[in-house]
Amino acid sequence: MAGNGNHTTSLNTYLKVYGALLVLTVLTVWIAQFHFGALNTVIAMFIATIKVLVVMYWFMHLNHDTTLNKVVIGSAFFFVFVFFGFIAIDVFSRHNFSTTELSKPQPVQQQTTEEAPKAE
Amino acid sequence: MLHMFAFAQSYMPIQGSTFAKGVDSLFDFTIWASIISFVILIGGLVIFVVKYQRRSDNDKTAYITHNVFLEFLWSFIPLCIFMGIFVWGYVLYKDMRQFPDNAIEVNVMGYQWGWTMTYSNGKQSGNELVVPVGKPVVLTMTSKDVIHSFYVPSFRIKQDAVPGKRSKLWFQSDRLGDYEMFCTEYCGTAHSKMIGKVRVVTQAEFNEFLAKDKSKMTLAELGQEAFNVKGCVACHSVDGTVKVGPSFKGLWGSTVNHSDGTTAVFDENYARTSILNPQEKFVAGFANVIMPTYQGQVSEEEITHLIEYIKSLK
Amino acid sequence: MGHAHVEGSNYLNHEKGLWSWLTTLDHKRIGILYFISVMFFFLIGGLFALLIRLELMEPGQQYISADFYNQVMTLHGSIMVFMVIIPGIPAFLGNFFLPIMIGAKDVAFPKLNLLSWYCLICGAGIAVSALFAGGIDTGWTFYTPYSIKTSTAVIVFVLGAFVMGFSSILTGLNFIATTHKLRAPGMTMNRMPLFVWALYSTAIIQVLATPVLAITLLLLVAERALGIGFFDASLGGDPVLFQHFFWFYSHPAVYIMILPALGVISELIAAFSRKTIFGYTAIAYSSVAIAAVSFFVWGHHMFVSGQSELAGAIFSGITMLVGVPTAIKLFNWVATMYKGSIRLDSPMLYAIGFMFLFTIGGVTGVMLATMAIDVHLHDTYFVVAHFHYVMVGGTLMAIMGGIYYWFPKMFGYMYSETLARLSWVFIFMGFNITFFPQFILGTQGMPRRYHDYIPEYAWLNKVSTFGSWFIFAGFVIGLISIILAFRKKEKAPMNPWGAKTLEWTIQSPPIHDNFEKIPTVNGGPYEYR
Amino acid sequence: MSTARIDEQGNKVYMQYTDASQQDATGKHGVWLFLVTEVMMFSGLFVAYAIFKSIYPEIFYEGHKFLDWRMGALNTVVLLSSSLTMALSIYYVQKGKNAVAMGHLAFTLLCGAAFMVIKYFEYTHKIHEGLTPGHFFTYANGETANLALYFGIYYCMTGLHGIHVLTGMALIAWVMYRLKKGEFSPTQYTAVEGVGLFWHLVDLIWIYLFPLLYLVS
Repeated sequence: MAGNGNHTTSLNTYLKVYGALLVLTVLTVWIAQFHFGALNTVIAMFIATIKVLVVMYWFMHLNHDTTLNKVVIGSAFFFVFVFFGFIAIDVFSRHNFSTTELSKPQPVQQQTTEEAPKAE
Repeated sequence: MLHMFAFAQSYMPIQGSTFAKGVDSLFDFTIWASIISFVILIGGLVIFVVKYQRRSDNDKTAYITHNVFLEFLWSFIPLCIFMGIFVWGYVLYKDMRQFPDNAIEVNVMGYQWGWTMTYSNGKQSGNELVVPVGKPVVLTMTSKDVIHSFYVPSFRIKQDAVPGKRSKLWFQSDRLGDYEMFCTEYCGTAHSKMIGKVRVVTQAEFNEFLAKDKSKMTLAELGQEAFNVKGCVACHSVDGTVKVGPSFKGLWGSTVNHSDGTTAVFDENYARTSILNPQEKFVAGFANVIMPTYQGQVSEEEITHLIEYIKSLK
Repeated sequence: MGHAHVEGSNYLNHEKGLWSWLTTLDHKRIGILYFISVMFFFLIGGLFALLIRLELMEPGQQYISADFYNQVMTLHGSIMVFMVIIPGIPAFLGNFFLPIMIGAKDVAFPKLNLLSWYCLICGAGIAVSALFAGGIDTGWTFYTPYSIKTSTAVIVFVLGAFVMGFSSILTGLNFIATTHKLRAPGMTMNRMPLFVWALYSTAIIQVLATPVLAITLLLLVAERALGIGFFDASLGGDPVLFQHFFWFYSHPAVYIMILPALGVISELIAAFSRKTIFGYTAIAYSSVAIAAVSFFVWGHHMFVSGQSELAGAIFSGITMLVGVPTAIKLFNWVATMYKGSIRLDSPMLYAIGFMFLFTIGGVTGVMLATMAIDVHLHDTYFVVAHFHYVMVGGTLMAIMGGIYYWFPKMFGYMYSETLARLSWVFIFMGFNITFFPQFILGTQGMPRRYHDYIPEYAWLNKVSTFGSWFIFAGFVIGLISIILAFRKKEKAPMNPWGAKTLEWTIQSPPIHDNFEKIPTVNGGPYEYR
Repeated sequence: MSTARIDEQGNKVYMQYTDASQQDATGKHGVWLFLVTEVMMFSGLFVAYAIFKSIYPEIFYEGHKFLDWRMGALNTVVLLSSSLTMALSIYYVQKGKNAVAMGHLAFTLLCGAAFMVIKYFEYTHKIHEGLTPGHFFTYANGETANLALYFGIYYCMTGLHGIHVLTGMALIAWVMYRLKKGEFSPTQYTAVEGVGLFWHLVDLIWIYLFPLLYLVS
């Protein structure tokens, strides 16, 4: 038939994917309350990337799509990474993280109570 | 003609700093590498154009599509030459970023449209950097408003003065004399007027310059120093030429006519108001020139010094 | 397939009236619309260039004040970059010939193609309206914090550039979709003409890099309007971050400007040497390689702007890599001419002029990529000479060569050969007189964007101004040669140069649907046996 | 104008395409290329976020306390469900059940509206507290010096994302209008799929935005 990608994803695959996304969202929120320092952002990004890949693969039908479209969207994310990477090489190698005179805050080290994630 | 390109010194500014020799020899190498590759490429082109002129419209031409060895040659050799130039360039650049410890510290403040140098003992000089010969000098630079760039062609050094950031630059000059100094980062109306001098003097003269405390200077001399340090020099000239604002030559006691038709005699009070509140009256022809107010930046003594200095400019 | 084709009808007389032009979806007509608008903007930008050179003839202030000079310098830069040289070859010659060269009836999305032209015109309109709202004096790079503090109409001009950015994105998007999906049967990727390869690589850059300019300009507007403090040091931001954002787009943008020109030159060298191109795959893939590596090198604009030494070394090293594919192309062209049968018609003259000037532009680029030399030469007239050698000596020579090469096909008339060659002589000679002295001025330390200079530089600046009059004369002669061609209406044969690519197999000017029947391709684009 | 013809399966095929499947594949390829430009545009904001968060971690730590993570989580669920119903609407158009597809599209539109309403409350709450962007920032007792920078990033990111949600909603309304006119059939629904891809992208961006802005630690 002339429809593009003439195989359709079944209904319950969609529902299973939706369920997985909700679970991952709860996981993101739950994991945010623990203290891993800078690692927190890395974990949050990792889970978010999994969710993004899930949405792209099933909801956006990349599973039945030509490799061309996969390469296209893959190159976008690659160049975002290049964009950040090279700026990070510059900024992190000339920025002394000890003293930033513009935002001299008194360090926020009050005792970290185990409140709801909102406090983190 | 060959001499023209033979060696960089023939057209580059005089080698004023220790970096200059290294940079010039690298520049010579790239110039000669370029000339040779240019001659090979364009020479080959000209030979083929002359040799293979079209005789008739249905000439048979050879069907050559590629030659892997040749193609490897003219990609690998340029790569090696480029990488060699890169490494050499990086090595020289590294020296420019290795700040010696026993150097003379000078703070440079760029502002719209001038430079103020502050030496270690608090002495200031405007648009003029005085340094002793043979000693390393480290400039710690920043800017009051927009990005400026401190550039001394003879020393082959340049560094941006970025607001909100301290940027450093060092050089050592082994040659007495005055060298041109420019601002190379576009910064507005008088970007091309932000020109100054770097004076390389003997150690004795340098000490005397530093020690020249204010007490023995006449009021007019103090006025001249304030004229430079406070930045008046950026827009007002002392030799009659119009820069951004009117010139100070022969101004004292003259009647000034304003853009709104009124006139006034240039005396002490007129000078004071035009320094502290320049927007009040505009000299004819300068109605759209915005002179920033110096309220709170110029003390009363400095105003008297400036007045004496203007008086001295017959 | 399509309506019956009436004898003597072509895309020009297919429909009549201004409205049919303003709402056309035919890629050929949209190419002509771009041709007229780009040439118009080029005339304005050129006049500003003459004004700059006139002012710089002697030291001191002759004709225009410093503020006015800063505005003229900014307008010359912005008009030439955003309105002439970025849309120049892709949107004019590319729009016209890409579909024909790959055997398609039109680009993939004709409506987007027309929208792209309207984006350019509306963007240019907004940008020009900035003139009446106080002008703009930030230089075409809009560096902060100056572009935040200045009182000129930066927001209006930046929004104009933002809208023009979409014109480039839509053209790029169209070309990638067309090249991938609408090729004629038998036209594999390795049988596409090299001009199509060049446009394809340019389209990749246009799609990937231009959106970053869009966000940078939006942030600049937000910075000026709301003071969000990203790029303003006093609010915690970092002016060098703006330079990173700006150059992430702008260095790939200079490859948007040069890659199509490299494509045109490959066509001209092959056609006028009547010889199959040497190293087809090398040239094709070096276009894509340049497009890819161009995203890793932007930091070589910022060696002295406060960038760290490590980042500078990485950027300088990778910039050297970009030089290699460019050198490969030049050597392959010269190898193509070996044992060819060369005819020095005006397009070929422009191609040879291109190679002469682009080589000088290229080697001076390598010098500027070297860190130690760039410290001395950054923001001096050496840089001005370098990018004019690459842009005027490169892209504009290729545009003139492309116009003369495809003029018989586009309009069906021959142009006068002598006038075209005369315009080449003037442009080539005038160009070298104008810009070679600027190399020397640069080594002597004359800074860029100076309204006035110290007397030591006076003599070379005077010579440079003489040269600029010859360039102007050259382009005027070129314009006359085209106007005369329309007046004389001397009928052009279907294939005046004996070239082998697809556009020479159809009538000139082509019919509305390009081909009566889509051809099946069974050979390469340069089969000169 | 470019003429289109109706081919044997009743699909409208434009002149430059040989058949409907080439037309649909090119259409989808074009939408993916457009999504690349969207990703590159948002990359500017994400890079600015990453750089400023690494330079001023304490500003972001203090800034995120003003954000209610529950509203953010709710918005994430709203957008995820709208993505589901969007995908289902395509599923039903493929099955030819246009009425059900119309219902799903309407639900997606509803979710978009809900998202904007929640954002509206968040914005008004902040502006009321004086946390307005840039030099309108009147919140006095911020511990860190440049709290306005965090809110500069917050407003830029969520603002630009909000504009894209509104554009997505307008596109869905346009597709619903065409669906009602019966332009789509199981063999031709590229427009629905294109708008679906755009809507999923808008959801993707929020998936990244939510942890970065709301769950800082």
